[in-house]
Amino acid sequence: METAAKQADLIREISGVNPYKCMKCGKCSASCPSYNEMDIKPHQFVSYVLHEDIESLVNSKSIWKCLSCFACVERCPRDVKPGKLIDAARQLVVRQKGQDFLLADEIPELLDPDIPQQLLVSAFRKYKR
Amino acid sequence: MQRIGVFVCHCGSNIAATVDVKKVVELIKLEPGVVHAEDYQYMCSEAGQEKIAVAIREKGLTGIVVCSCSPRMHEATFRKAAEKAGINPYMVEIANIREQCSWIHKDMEEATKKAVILARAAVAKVNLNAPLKPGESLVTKRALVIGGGIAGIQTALDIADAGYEVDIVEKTPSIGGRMSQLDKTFPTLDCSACILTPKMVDAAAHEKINIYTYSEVEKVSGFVGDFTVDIRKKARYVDMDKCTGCGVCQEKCPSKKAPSEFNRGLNKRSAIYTPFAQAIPNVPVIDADYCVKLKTGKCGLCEKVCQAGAIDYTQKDEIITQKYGAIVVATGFDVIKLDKYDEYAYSQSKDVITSLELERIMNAAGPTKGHLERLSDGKAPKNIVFIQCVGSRCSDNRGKSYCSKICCMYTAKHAMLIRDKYPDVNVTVFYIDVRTPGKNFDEFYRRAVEEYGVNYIKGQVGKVLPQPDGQLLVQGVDLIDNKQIKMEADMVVLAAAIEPESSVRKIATMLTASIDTNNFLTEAHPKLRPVESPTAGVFLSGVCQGPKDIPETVAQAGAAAVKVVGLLAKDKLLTNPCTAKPDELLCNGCSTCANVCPYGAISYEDKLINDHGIRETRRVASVNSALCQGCGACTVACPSGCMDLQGFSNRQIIAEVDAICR
Amino acid sequence: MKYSYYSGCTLRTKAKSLDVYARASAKALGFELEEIENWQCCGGVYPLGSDEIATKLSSVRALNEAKQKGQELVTMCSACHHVIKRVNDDMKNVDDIRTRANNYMQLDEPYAGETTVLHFLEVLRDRVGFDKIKEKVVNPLTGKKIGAYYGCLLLRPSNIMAFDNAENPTIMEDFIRALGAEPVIYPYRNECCGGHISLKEKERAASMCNEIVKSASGFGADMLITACPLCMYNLNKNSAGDLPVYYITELLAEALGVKEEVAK
Amino acid sequence: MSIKENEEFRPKIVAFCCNWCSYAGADLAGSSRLGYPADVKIIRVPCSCRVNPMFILRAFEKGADGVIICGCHPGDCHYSTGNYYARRRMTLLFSLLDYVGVEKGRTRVEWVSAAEGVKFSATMNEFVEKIRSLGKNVRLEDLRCRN
Repeated sequence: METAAKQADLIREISGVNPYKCMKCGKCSASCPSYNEMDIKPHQFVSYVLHEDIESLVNSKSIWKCLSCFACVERCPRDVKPGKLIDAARQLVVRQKGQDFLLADEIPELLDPDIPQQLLVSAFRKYKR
Repeated sequence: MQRIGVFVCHCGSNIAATVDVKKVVELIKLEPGVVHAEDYQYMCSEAGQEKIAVAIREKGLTGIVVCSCSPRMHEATFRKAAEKAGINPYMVEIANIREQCSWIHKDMEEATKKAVILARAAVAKVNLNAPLKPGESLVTKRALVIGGGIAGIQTALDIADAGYEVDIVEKTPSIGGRMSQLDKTFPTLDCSACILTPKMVDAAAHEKINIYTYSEVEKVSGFVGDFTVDIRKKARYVDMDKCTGCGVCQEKCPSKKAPSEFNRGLNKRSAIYTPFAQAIPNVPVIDADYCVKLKTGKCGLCEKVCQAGAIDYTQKDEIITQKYGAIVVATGFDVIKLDKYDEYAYSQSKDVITSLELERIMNAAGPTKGHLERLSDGKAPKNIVFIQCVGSRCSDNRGKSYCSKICCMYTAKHAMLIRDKYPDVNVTVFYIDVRTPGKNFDEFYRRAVEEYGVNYIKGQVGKVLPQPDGQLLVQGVDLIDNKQIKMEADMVVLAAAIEPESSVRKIATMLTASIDTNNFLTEAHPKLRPVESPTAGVFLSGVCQGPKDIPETVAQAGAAAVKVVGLLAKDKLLTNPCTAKPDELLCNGCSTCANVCPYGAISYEDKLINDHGIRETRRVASVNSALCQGCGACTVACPSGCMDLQGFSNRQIIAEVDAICR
Repeated sequence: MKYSYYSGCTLRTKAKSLDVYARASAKALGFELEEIENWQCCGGVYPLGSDEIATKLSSVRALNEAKQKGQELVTMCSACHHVIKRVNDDMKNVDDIRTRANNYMQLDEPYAGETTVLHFLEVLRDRVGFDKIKEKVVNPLTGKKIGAYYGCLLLRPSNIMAFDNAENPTIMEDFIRALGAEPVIYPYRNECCGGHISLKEKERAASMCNEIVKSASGFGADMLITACPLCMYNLNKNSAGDLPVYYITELLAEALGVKEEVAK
Repeated sequence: MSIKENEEFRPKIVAFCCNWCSYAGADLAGSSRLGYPADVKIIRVPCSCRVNPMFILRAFEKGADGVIICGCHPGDCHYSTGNYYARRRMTLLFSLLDYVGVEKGRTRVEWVSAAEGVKFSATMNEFVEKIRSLGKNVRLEDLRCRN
């Protein structure tokens, strides 16, 4: 495991987000449809990155709960766009072997005959490497 | 050869901490023409200036270079000091080693090297300086105030009380401005009209004040002390001298579909109208876009009912040309358009309103006669949500980067007034920060919380979702409880950002006054000259310079007035001697320079020229130094290179270039 | 008028009707959708990471092929549109991504975002014109009250998608009006249907879809339309099923009188 | 030129700033402590239209590696139209300079208002970076001027 500072840098780099621009208004969390599912809330992602607590972020369930609906990206008044941070934290996880949120074994029972390919493709992208 | 003295300022540690001033002194002594160099803690202090005077006397200096802060700070100071000590003030040049050196560089060696180069450039320039003598121009003892809101009214009153003539130009039919639209004012809850109307009346009654309403500034020329301004007096279609202000025409007018500007479009007004009951002047105007008579030729009802015979459908716009010594911009503000904030459903629901609209709803003369009710169905609201910072403090491309300053306070005011008058209404305020720096401001806000039970929630609203039953579902966040909130409201009030009135850009361009990226007018110095524009003779009053509340606006209005009075009290002004000057021997009379001159300062005359013994009459350029502002456009345009700018001559600038590239 | 057309994986299988009605309607409106050869799946979600290049390449291939043909690239599925439009923006404006993607691709001439990406609805609005469509309607859907469901991907982020006002869009409503029906405006039309989470978290998708349907029917809609197969699936599978959901193209084909032809 | 030499290359850059907007913008950059390389030296002129093409040629002749002219934003000129003259003159001059081998990147016109300290500093950083990447200017320099 790299140092926390390095990981924070990596998240900033992957996401392209400058967390220093945040003014802590909370509009991201006010807009988030997955807010209640998340243990670390969208606005907290920004301050966790600032405080370089990446450990908590990669272990949070929030990274699997984000829908990538871009409501926080659209409405952020400071151009911080926390959704990109959440996705970057998820990337850090799926890029490590064996960290998939979706296991091949569990797929068959999740399927039904009407599932569009698009759903499977998207879910693979979001949950697996 | 000049005898130049160089004075290097430490500016306390501002310069000396990054620039090795002793080294600068030591190296600059080696420059040609430099006969004296020294450093001192504060060159601008009296002791510092005395050092310059002593050196001038003892070393017979003919030119001075001061290495210090920006010439925009202290050039005038050092010129005065030199003049007092007996040399021409234009023999002084400044090397800016603070703003453009010590403050932006960290490495001492590098900064010192640069400081020496800047000093050398200044020395090279002074070597070629020539004494200049400013001309004189007369001051027109009359001021123009653009904008008739509280800022403009106060400025005009203060100037007029000092005994000078003032004209107010206001583009709407009445003076009063935004303040006249407010119901109550913070932090004392005074009725806005009660404190504004007497001032409006004073202004109208003042023998030194002349008010042009329904008028706009169309053209400005000239310069400090001597501006010439064209004012367009728009056709009112009502004779101001005959009208008695009885109001019958407005009652009888059959066209009542125009949105009322005064009530922010929340209700309608007639085509012939005065914006509000206390309007000054109390003379209506006819809105040509809605008047049936002006559009179709039929109707004419107002003319028939007017007993004074004041209606005149044939009136035309009129241009008034007037001379002024000083101009004050007091154009004020408007709230931003909310089309980029549709997540708050402003355009989708009538019950989502701006604070200024709430101001009209709360006002007894407003569209609901002061009853707090929903605009959609007229029902009394039970739950009201206020959303702060709508479009303020946004660094995305949707809103404004600045804090609008007044919203925290007016929202506390609204919340308090509603809770006071309607104790069963729940009021919730979503805020990012509550900013209350001002006398009795924080106490005011705390009263809203502690005595009136207003529910302040730290957090923003993400979206307002109108429901089929007419309720508004407000989805926000409480950052203290760390909870997402969904609450129903009957009304949502948006604290929309304020921005400079849209016409200000046009006015600033006419005045050649600088304007920032947010369309606020720039002040000559952000701290020390906050009511003056960098353009001489142009002054700033009110929100056109930056967001302000009423007390601040009134204070600035007074300050601007003092500056105007200080200017008008002078009979004559010294003109800038850095004007263009042709070399008649080289001029071939081609007129190129006259064509590029924005001031019409260049004319041609037939003159007897002695060209190395050959005497002949030639057509040569002649610069009127009273008109020339010294931009230098002509100097570059001149094909024969005969035109030069005094104080910034070709040779001087080239000497600077050479010194920098050496 | 010919456009390059990127149908995407779902339109060849589960969402065939979205595709065939689009082609039939295009024909009736006088333009042709020419499917690009050898297209590859866009991946369904736009790879947000600034260092992800490989996952963006299938879009670049499609974009480059349209460029070669000198055609505008038309998409239909919201997800494909979102991915391809954003990758195109990256290729145009992000130096690093452009350079690295081109290093992979080894094209004769580097691709730098030259292609214009249009969603089918944008073709209808900006190229054909809703007025023209109105003229061509033979079976106006008079009396139908239709709620447009936009979802997320077409609208956000609006600075890149530039599709419509992300918070108060009008394109689908104008489309509905052009077909002779009455649009129903409801605030959940740009809320998320749950997207990919319906694979693992059915109940959440269900609660989100039910909110959408409840709001639309509360405002009087008797059907919903969408451009996205996944939204379609979620709204059908995971809501109480109070409102029928149609693809935009099916209604278009019906109004233009070409639906029967397709059925044959 | 080796990489090491390139790192040590400190260009000579002349910036002409109009008194009303850009010079004030530079002052604001200074009072806001927004740094830029010491390679930039500012010459104050009343207006960008005072900048004679001759001055720019002279700068290159004397060994400057880049020249930048800053004025008020279009429409905001203190003298109404000066910056328009500057823009037209410099467009012509820069293409001529490009033709004789002084790359376009070595010359620039930028509008900076009195309120844009941030922009002034950013512009200067960018410009210096550009000149550093271009290296020493070898065209037009009068070799007799070399020390």
